[in-house]
Amino acid sequence: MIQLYHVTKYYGKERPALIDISFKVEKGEFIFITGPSGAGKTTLLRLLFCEERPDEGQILIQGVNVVKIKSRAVPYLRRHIGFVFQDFRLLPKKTVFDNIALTLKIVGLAKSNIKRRVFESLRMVGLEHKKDAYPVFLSGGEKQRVAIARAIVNNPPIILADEPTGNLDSGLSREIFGILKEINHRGTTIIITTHDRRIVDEEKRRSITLQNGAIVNEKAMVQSEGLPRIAR
Amino acid sequence: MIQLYHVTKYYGKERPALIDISFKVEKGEFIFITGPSGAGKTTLLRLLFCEERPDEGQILIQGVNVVKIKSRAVPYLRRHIGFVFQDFRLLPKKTVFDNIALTLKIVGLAKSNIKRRVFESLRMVGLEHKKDAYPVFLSGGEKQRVAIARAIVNNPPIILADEPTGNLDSGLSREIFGILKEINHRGTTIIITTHDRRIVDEEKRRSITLQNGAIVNEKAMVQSEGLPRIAR
Amino acid sequence: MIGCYIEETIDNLKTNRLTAFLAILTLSLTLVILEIFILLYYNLESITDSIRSDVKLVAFLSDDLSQKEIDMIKDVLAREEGTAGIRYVSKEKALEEFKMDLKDGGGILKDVGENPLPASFELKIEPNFQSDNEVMLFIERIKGIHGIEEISFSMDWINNLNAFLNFLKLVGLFLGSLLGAGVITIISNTIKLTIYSRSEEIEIMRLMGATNGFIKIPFLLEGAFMGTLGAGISLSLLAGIYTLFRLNTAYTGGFLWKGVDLVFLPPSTMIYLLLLGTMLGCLGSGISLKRFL
Amino acid sequence: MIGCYIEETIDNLKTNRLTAFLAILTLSLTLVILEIFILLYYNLESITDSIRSDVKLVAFLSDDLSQKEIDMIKDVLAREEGTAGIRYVSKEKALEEFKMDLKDGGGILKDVGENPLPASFELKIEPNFQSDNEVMLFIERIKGIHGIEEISFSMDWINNLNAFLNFLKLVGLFLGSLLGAGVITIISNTIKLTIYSRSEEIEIMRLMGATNGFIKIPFLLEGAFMGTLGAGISLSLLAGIYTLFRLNTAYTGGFLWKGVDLVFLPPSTMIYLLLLGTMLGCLGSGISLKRFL
Ligand SMILES: Nc1ncnc2c1ncn2[C@@H]1O[C@H](COP(=O)(O)OP(=O)(O)OP(=O)(O)O)[C@@H](O)[C@H]1O
Ligand SMILES: Nc1ncnc2c1ncn2[C@@H]1O[C@H](COP(=O)(O)OP(=O)(O)OP(=O)(O)O)[C@@H](O)[C@H]1O
Ligand SMILES: [Mg+2]
Ligand SMILES: [Mg+2]
Repeated sequence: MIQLYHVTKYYGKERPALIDISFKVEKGEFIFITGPSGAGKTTLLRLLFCEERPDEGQILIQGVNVVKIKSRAVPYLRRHIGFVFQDFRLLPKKTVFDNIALTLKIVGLAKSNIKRRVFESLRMVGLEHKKDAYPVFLSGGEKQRVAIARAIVNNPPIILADEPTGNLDSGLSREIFGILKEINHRGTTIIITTHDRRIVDEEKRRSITLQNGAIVNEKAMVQSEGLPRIAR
Repeated sequence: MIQLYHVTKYYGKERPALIDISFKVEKGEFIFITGPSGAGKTTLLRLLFCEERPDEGQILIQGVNVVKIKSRAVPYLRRHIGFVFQDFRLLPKKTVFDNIALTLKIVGLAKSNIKRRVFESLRMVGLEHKKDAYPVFLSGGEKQRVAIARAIVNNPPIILADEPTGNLDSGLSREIFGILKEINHRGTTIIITTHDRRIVDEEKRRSITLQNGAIVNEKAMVQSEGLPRIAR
Repeated sequence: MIGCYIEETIDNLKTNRLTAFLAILTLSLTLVILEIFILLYYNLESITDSIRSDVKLVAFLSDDLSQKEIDMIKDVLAREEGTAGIRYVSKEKALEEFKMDLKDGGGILKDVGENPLPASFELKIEPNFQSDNEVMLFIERIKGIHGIEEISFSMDWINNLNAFLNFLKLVGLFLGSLLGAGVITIISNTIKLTIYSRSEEIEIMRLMGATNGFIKIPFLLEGAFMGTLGAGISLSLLAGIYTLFRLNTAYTGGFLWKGVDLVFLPPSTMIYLLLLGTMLGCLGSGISLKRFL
Repeated sequence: MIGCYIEETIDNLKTNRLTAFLAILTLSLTLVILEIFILLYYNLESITDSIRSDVKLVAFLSDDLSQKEIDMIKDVLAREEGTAGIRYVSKEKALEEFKMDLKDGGGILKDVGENPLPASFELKIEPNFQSDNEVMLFIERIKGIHGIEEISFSMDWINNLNAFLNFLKLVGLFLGSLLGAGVITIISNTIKLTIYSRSEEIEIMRLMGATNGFIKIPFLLEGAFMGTLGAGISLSLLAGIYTLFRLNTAYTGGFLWKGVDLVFLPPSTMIYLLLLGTMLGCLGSGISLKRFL
């Protein structure tokens, strides 16, 4: 599903943000990427999302080498990936509803369908009552949940979530992970970054730990359905 | 130092964001405000910071009723409060250094002093090497640390920190709490909101729990230097 | 699909109504300046035309021509290319008019024995034959006609006036093109400023997987709408100014060139201006978007 | 403290250089339009003046005056208020000039026994006595002088030209004020657009405990700088246009009114325009900031 080969990324000429990263994620996997602040977690997701291009190495997503695709093709790739941004990236001048609906409008869904699916995903994150609010009027946790709702509304085959529960209390976090696990069960590949080791320990999933841009630790799924999968 | 009397705050005509909140914070205290997403934690801090005015009730800060002060006086109040915003609120077009220096420029500090103090506070949060970076080029945790550095640079008598470690790994969190505790030891009053009960449990400080805008639980300092203080 | 874009455009205009308002206002005002200029130029043209049709050429005749000869000369002159009108002035008429020109009914002209003035034909010249060169060629051509003694063409002040009007028109064309360039720049700048303030929006749309077309089209429609509306408002403003001005001048009256009335822009020009607005708006958006897409 | 503000202003201009550039460009172009207009008006004024000084009044004299009487009349006329110049035209000179007016050296005027034309004084009238009313009063005053038979004042076309020029000037004043209002609006709009895109910045500064003054002053300085620079650039553009135009017209030559040369704006007007720019920039910033502070 997703494969990285010796990926290196520099910002400027300083120390690279990612050094020689290689790993593989199978279809339907649910993996964590952890590491301290500034380790390169967000950068890694941004590479998968074609927001940045790596300086070295190759990245394959569903068999496509995204390092080499034309910029015209990028939008179509992104429609297959739901991204929960660490800083939410909600459109400030659109309501919660319109923010989520935008993803569906972009792929050209019919209006009636859009409405139904937006409500469904808002219900999942428990924010139906905020559908007409503008992002500035939401609390931190509410914004984060809107970002999650937007990422899942289009049923993408891949979800990349950058610290999706950083602003949520443990109760809500558990709920959100519940939703993500359910989506994962239906076959969606999910990659979640978090700085919180405790979540990773609790969830007992496969995890990759970054530090200063390099993989320092890789742990197979502790409680796996089949065999532990390590692909490196 | 800080006293709230029956404070109520409505946004629009819906359910209030805060209902009948009363508590007291002594000079030099270090207290937590916890509660789930949307409980009203940020709203409470915004009231103390005069970013919003309460619909009912009174708020006294250092003997001044901030509900009644003229808007001309607000800037001078704010200079006595260091605020770590949940969404960081860094100036996007200024470097890390200039973002932090701004607080000192506003109070009219001399240039040489500004430089020394900004470096000092950057060193505290471990971001000296990022002083010339612009906020968009920082990772989530780095932005948060800049926000913290900015809040403490002016040695304010009061620090209000809204989820100051939401984007930091546990190691860094502990460091930041260490810094805040040190500042607290020098006499600074500190109020921290967090959705993470574990931090509160670990720190064993006085805490106020909000839910749906009301105080549902108040816990005195578990490991107090003197007597447990409950002011309600 | 188109419906979706239009909806999006309307939404965008609503949420950014303040900026849109400022932009449209700037557009209208800028365009109205250009339009006032065009209107002035247009009126100058029509004034020049009406003045020019006053230009006359006088062919003085020998005293010894028969009526038949005179008629023949008239025929020849009338057929001449460039002749717009012809009038016969007999010797008697000439004296009469000369006396009247002297403002006291000719009382000063005492003791004139015989009438010293010759008969003449006054010729009106067609507008496109009124340049100095054309007139000279015209004179060359009719000079040889038997019976024409002398040709007078005292268009000194007309020449001066024409020179002045031509000068004004030259200034007009020169400034008009500068103005046009300025107006285009101002409008595209204004639209750029409105778009730069929305770069975040564009960035997020791209992250959501929107194609460049999906992002662009509402902006282009918005630009087109603002441009067209701006042009429309500017034309209304122009009409208002024109009416106001005409009312005021009609009241104080009489300083307009005789018989010359102010005219408004013809419908075709108005349509061109509307299209210019649409195009500028669209283009301004398109160019500004290049920075982001 | 002032140093800090200026530093801040320079910083802001640097970080927002693209918007600042667009704004300054818009400002310059808008102002140059106004300035071209002022320049035209100014030149129109000077052309009108020089044309007016050509206006002449002719006092025809009786044939039976002695040289002494003629000298006396000359004295009286020369002392008359409003006389700018006086020239004696004898009977012989009059006939000569009349013949020349007929363009063939007078060949048409055959058989003129005695010279029928009277001697006359041609009077130049001072510019501020050239209105219809003033001229009539002037004529009234000199009418009674013994020896003056008739006064002729055939200023028909001058009247027309003056009417036309007056009309142009009226149009100018009318449009000038409209243009002025338009320019002010465009400039303040442009500055508003640049400030709206920085509302986040202003909000954060307020949260940092900045007083309104601290936030405002750099913006005001920025506005003043952009306005002044814009006005400066517009004046340079105007000078460029003026030079270009003069070079071109000098080359093609001769269609300018005789003896009238194009003039540039006087230094005082330029200083006023610079100050106008500064003021508009400052005011535009100030007004836009009201929304945020
Ligand atoms: N656009 C950029 N330009 C330059 N440097 C960048 C840019 N984005 C990130 N960096 C730097 O690269 C490093 C890795 O950043 P990244 O955002 O990937 O970290 P992270 O693991 O997501 O951290 P956090 O947990 O704090 O979000 C950081 O030091 C950051 O300052
Ligand atoms: N400016 C506003 N206008 C309207 N409603 C608001 C505004 N700010 C906050 N709210 C609403 O008030 C409630 C409390 O918000 P607040 O930001 O105080 O929550 P919080 O406790 O900080 O939550 P979180 O942990 O998610 O940050 C939320 O439901 C939020 O949507
Ligand atoms: Mg990150
Ligand atoms: Mg909050």
